[in-house]
Amino acid sequence: MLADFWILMVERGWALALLRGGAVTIAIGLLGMLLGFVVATPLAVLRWQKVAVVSQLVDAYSIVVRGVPGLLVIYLLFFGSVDMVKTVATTFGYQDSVDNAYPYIVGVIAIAVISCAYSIEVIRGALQAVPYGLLEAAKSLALPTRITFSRITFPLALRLALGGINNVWQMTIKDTSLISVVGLQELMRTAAIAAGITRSPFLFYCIAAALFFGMTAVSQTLFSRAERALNRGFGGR
Amino acid sequence: MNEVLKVHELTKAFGSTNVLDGISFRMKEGEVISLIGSSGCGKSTALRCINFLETPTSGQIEFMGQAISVSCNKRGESEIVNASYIRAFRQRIGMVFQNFNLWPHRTVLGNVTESLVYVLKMSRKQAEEVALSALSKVGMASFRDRYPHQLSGGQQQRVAFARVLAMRPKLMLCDEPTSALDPELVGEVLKVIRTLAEEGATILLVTHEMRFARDVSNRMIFLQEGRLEQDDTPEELLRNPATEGVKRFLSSVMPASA
Amino acid sequence: MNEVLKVHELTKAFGSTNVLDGISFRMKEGEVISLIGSSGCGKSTALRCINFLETPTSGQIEFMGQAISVSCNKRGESEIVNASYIRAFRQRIGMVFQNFNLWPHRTVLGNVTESLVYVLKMSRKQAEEVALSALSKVGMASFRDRYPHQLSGGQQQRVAFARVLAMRPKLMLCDEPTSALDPELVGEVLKVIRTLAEEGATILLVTHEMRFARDVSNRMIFLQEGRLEQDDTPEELLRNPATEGVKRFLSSVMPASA
Amino acid sequence: MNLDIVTYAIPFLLVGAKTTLLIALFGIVFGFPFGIVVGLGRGSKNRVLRNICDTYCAIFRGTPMLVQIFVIYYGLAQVGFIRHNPVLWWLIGDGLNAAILAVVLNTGAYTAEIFRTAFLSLPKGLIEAAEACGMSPWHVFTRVKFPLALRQALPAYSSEAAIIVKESSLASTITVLEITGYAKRLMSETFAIMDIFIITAALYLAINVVALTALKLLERRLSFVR
Amino acid sequence: SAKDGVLRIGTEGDAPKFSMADPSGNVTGFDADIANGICAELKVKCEFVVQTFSSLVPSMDSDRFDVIISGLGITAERQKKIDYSIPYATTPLYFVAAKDSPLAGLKSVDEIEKAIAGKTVGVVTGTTYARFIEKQMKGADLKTYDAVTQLTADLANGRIDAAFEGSPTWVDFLATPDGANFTKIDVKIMAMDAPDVLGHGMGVGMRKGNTELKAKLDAALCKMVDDGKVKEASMQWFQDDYTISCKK
Ligand SMILES: Nc1ncnc2c1ncn2[C@@H]1O[C@H](COP(=O)(O)OP(=O)(O)OP(=O)(O)O)[C@@H](O)[C@H]1O
Ligand SMILES: Nc1ncnc2c1ncn2[C@@H]1O[C@H](COP(=O)(O)OP(=O)(O)OP(=O)(O)O)[C@@H](O)[C@H]1O
Ligand SMILES: [Mg+2]
Ligand SMILES: [Mg+2]
Repeated sequence: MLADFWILMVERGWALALLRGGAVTIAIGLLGMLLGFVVATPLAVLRWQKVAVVSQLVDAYSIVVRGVPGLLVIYLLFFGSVDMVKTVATTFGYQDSVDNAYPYIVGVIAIAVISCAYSIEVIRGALQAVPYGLLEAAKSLALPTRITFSRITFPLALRLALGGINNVWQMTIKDTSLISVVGLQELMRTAAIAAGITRSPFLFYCIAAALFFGMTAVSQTLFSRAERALNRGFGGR
Repeated sequence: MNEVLKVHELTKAFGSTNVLDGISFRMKEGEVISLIGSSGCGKSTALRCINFLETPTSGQIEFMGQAISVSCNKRGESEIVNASYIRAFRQRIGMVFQNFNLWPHRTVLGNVTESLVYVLKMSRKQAEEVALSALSKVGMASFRDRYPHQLSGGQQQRVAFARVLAMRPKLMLCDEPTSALDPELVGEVLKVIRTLAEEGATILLVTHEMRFARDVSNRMIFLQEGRLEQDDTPEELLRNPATEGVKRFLSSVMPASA
Repeated sequence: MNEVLKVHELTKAFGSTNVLDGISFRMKEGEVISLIGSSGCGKSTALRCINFLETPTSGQIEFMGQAISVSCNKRGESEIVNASYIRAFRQRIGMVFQNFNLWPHRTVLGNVTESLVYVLKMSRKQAEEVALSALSKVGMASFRDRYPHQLSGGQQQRVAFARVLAMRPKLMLCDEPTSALDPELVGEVLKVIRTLAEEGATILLVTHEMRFARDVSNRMIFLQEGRLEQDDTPEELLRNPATEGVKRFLSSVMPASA
Repeated sequence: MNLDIVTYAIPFLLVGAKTTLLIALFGIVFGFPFGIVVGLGRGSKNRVLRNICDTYCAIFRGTPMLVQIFVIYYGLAQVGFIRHNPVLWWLIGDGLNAAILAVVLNTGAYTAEIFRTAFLSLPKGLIEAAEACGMSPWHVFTRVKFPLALRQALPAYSSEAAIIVKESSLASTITVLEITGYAKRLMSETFAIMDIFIITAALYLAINVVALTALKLLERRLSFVR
Repeated sequence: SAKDGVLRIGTEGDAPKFSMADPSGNVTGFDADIANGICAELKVKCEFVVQTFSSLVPSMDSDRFDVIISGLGITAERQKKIDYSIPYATTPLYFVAAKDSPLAGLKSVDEIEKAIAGKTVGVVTGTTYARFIEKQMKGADLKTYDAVTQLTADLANGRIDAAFEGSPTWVDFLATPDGANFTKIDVKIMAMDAPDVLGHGMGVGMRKGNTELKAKLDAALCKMVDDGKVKEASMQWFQDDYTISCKK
C-alpha cells in the first residue's frame, strides 16, 4: 500500500506534478484576485456613489459575470481573442513566446474578471454600511476626497468587507481550476489526469483537496490577523 | 470689522416639509452667535446647510467674500452656483457635530491630527503638538491613545470639539457642543470659545443652555419652525422677546430671570 | 415603602483602571435619584452595571428582593451568581441611553412597540395604543412613521425616552435624558418623571443640569472618579457639600445660588 | 450559431433547468438558515461549538466543491454502515439528494462567513438597547440582530445565491441531469461545443438575473440611511 | 499545418490505455501510438497538446493544434462540426452486470433490451454510448458519468444495474477485487452494428474543409492499417485487434 503510494507519487512523478499544478493555481489565483480587487475597488466606489450611467454599467457587468458560469467567461475570453492575438503576434514575429504565455495571461485576466465582479458587490455592500456621519465629519474638515477614502472610508469599509473578500478569495483560488480549458495544467486538472490514468480518483482528488486546504489555511490565518487589526477601536465582541 | 458670514434667504425642505424658511443673518469677525429654539426647529439643519453637508433648497451663503448660491431650476431640482468653492469653505469652517462622529478606528490623537496632516499639510510631529495642545484645552490630552469607544459621552464630545479647535477655523459651527458636559467643563468650553473669538474666530453655536448662551454670545438668534423670529443681543432678546414664540420659550427657560 | 434597588459595593474596572470603586446606595419605591459628577466619573458605567450591560468586576445588585452578585474568582475573572435573574431584571428595568440607540430599521412607532409586543406580549394593536400615548407624552406622536435618521437630535432623544416609558418599568435608568432638549421640553420631561414617580416608579437619572436635578429628585448622589462622595437630599447637598470635590463642582455650577 | 442545434438543444436544456432550479432552491432554503446558525456558532462564547463551526467552515470553504460532492456521493457510498442505513442511504444514495446535500453544506459554510462578519459589525449599542428592555435572546436575534445583519449581508449573499445556481452544475458529475448534465451530453453528441455552451450559459444567466434582481430589490426595500 | 515539420495533436490525456499524459507531459497509449505512426508516415514531428475533452474542438478551431486524436467516434452528427479521417479502429462494447443479476446470462441484444427495461444503465459522457442506450434500449434508465472510474465505482456500489462500456475498461475492472462480483454479458456490440448511433469507429478529427490534410492523413492511416501498425498498437494496449480495415 505504502509502497504503491511511493511509486505513484515519487517514481512516477505525480507528487512533483501536483506541486507544479499547485504553483500554477496559486500564481494565477493570487494575480487574478489582486488584479480583480484593484479594479473592483474604483468600480465599487462609482457604484456606491451612484454615478449615472457608469453605475448601471457596473451593475450590468457584475450581474452578467456573476450570472454566467465562469467557464463561459474563460471560453469567450480565450477562444474569442486567441485568433486575433495570434495574428498580431505572428506579424511581429513573437509567435512562440505568445503561444506559451498567452494561456497564462488569459487565465489571470479571466480569473480577475470573475473575482472582480464578486469583489464589487462585497466592497459596495461594505461601503454602504459605513455610517454616513463619519464621512460627513471628514467632509466638514475638508479632507481631500482621496484622503477621506484612503484613511476613513476604506479602512472602515474594509473591516466590513473582510469576510466577503475572504469568501471571494476562497472561491477564486478554486475557480482557477476553470482555466484548465485553455490548456494550463493547474492543480485540479493535474489531479484529474492522474486520477484518470492511475484509476485512483479518490487518492488524487483528496490530495488536491488537501493542497487547497493547505493554501486556504495559510490565507485564513492572514485574514484572521487582518480582522483583528481592523477591529481595533470597535471593542471586543 | 470684516463680515465673515452672510446667510441669505436660506431655505431647506425635506420632501414637502419646509425645515428652513428663508433665513438671513450676518456674522462679523470675532462674533459669537447662539442659535436657539425648540427641538426640531431646524438649528442643526441650518448649520449643516452653511457648510453644504446638506444642500439647501435655495438661498445664498457668502463666506469671506465668496458666495455660493442655490436656486431651484425648472425641474424642481436644486442647482448650486459655484459648487467648486465648497471645499474652500469647509477648509476654513469647522463643524462640531451634535453626535460627535468620531472615527472609531482612530485613536483620540489620530482623530485630531488627521485633518492637520492632510488639510493643513503639517508634518506629523507638528500635527501631534498642535493636537495635544487642543486636546489639553478641553482636558483630554491624557486620553490621547484611547479609542473613541473607550471614552465617556462627555469625553467624546470634548475630542470632537478639539478636532475642530485644532484646525483654527475662521468660522466654527458648533452643534450643542456642551450637551454632554458637566457644568464645570461647560465653563471651560466657554472660556475656550471666548479666547477663540478674541483671536478673531467667528463662532455660530447651537445650544439649549440659556445661561451659557447669554454668557458667551454677542447675539442670539431664535428660530421657530424654520423661521428666524428674532436676532438680537442676549440682553435685548431676554428682556424684550419679539414674538409670542420667543416669549413662551424663554418663560420656560429662565423662570428666575423673567 | 419598599426597597426597589440596593447597590452594594459595586466595582468596575476596565483593564487596570478602576472606573467604579465600591459604590453602595439604596432606592425606595417612588424615589427619584440624580447621579451627578464630572464627565468621565463613571455615571454611565454605574447605570450600565445595574442592568448588567456591563459586567461589574465585583459587587451586588439587589432589585425587588432578588440579588445578583459578582465576585472575583481565583483566575481574576468575574463570576456572576444568579446570572439567570438578569433577564428578569431587565424586563422591569428600563434604560434610556446617552446616545439613544434607536433601531435605524424601525420607524418611531416600531421602536416603541417592539419591546411591548415581544417582551410584554401585548397584541400589536394594544402596543400601538400604549406606544402612541407614551410618544405623545413627549410630543412625538405625530412623528410615528418617521425613521430615526429623519429626526433631529432632540426628537431622537424623546423617542428613546418614550421607548422606555411605554414599558412602564419598575426602575428607570436615564442617562442624561434631557441633554439634547430645549428648556421647554426639559420641563415636560420633568413633569413626566414626577408623574411616574407618583405612580410608584423609581427613577435613577444622570444629569448635568443641576436645576433639573434639584427640581426632580428626592436625593442626589455625587460621584467622583468612581467613588461615591455624597448621597443627600438636593437641599442638603447644595447647601453642605461634604467634600472638596463636591464643593468645587457646585461652585462652577450654580454661582448664583451659592 | 446553428439554428438547428439551438432548436434541438433547448428542449433538453429546459428539462435540465427544472432540476437546476430544484437544487438551487433547496440549496438556498436549507443553506441560508443553516449558514446563519453556523455563523452564530462561530461567534459563540462556547469554545467547543465555536471550534466545530470553524472547522466545518474551513473544510467546506477550503476544498473544491467537486471533491466534496465526490466524497459525499462516491466516498460515503463505500462505507457499509451508510449503505445499510435506509435514511443515510436515501440521503446520499440518490444523486439528486446527494447533490442537494453537498450544495447545502457548501453554501452553508460561505453563508456562515458572510453572516459572521455581518453580526460582528453590528453597532453594539443597538443590541444593548434590545437586551436592556429584557428581550429574550431569540427576540434580540430576530428583531434586531438579524434584520440589521441581513441588510449588511445582502450584497455579498446575492453573490452566494448566484454561486449556488452555478455550482449546482456539479451535480452533473454524479449523474444528475440538470442543465450542465444535458449540455455535456449534447456537446459530445454534436460537438457544437460553443453553441451549446452559450445556450447553457444564457439559461444560467436568465435564472441568475431573476435571482439577483430580486435580491437587489429586496436590498433596496430594506435599505435605510446610516 | 501552422508550423512546418510539426503536427500538433490535441488529446485528452486522462483516458487510460488510449491517451495518458504522464507527469512530465509525455503522452502514451493507443492514441499516442496512432499519432506517432501518422507523424512517421508524414515525416513530421509530433507535438501533443493535452486539453480537457470539452475544449478540444474549440481549441482546434482556434488553431491551438491541427488534429484531434483522442479516440473520437465518427458520427454523422459530429461531422457537421469537424471533419474526420477514415475510421481506423473500433472497440467492441459490452454490458456488465452483477453475477447474480438476471441480466448476467443473456445472449442477444434483443434479450438485453427486454430484460433491461426499468433498470439503470451507466455510460460515460463524451462517448456515443449514451445515444445507443437511448435508441436501442428504450426502457432503460440512463445515467451518465464523467469518467470510467466513476462509472465502475457506482456499479460496485450497486447504484446502477448495468454499465455499458468498451472492452478495455472491462478487462481492467473485472480483474479488480471490486469487479469480482460482476460479469461481462457475452454480447459483443460493434459500432458497425448500429452505425447511425454508435458511429463508424474512431477517426482523427480535424478542422472542416482541410482536404489536403485529410487526404494525407487518410493515406497515412490506410498504410498503417494495411501494414499492421494499428493492429500492433491495439494488441499492445488491448491484447485484441480492434483494427477496421481500410476501404479504398
Ligand atoms: N471600554 C472602556 N475602556 C476603558 N475605559 C473606559 C471604557 N468605557 C469607559 N471608560 C472610562 O470609564 C470612565 C467612566 O466612563 P462613563 O461613561 O461611566 O463616564 P460618565 O460619568 O458617564 O461621563 P459622561 O458624563 O462624560 O458621560 C471614563 O473615564 C471612561 O474613559
Ligand atoms: N432627513 C430628514 N427627512 C425629513 N425630515 C427631517 C430630516 N432631517 C431632519 N428632519 C426634520 O427637520 C426638522 C429640523 O431638524 P434639525 O435637526 O435641524 O432640528 P434641531 O433644531 O437641530 O433640533 P434639536 O435641537 O432637537 O437637535 C426636524 O423636525 C426633523 O424632524
Ligand atoms: Mg440638532
Ligand atoms: Mg455618560
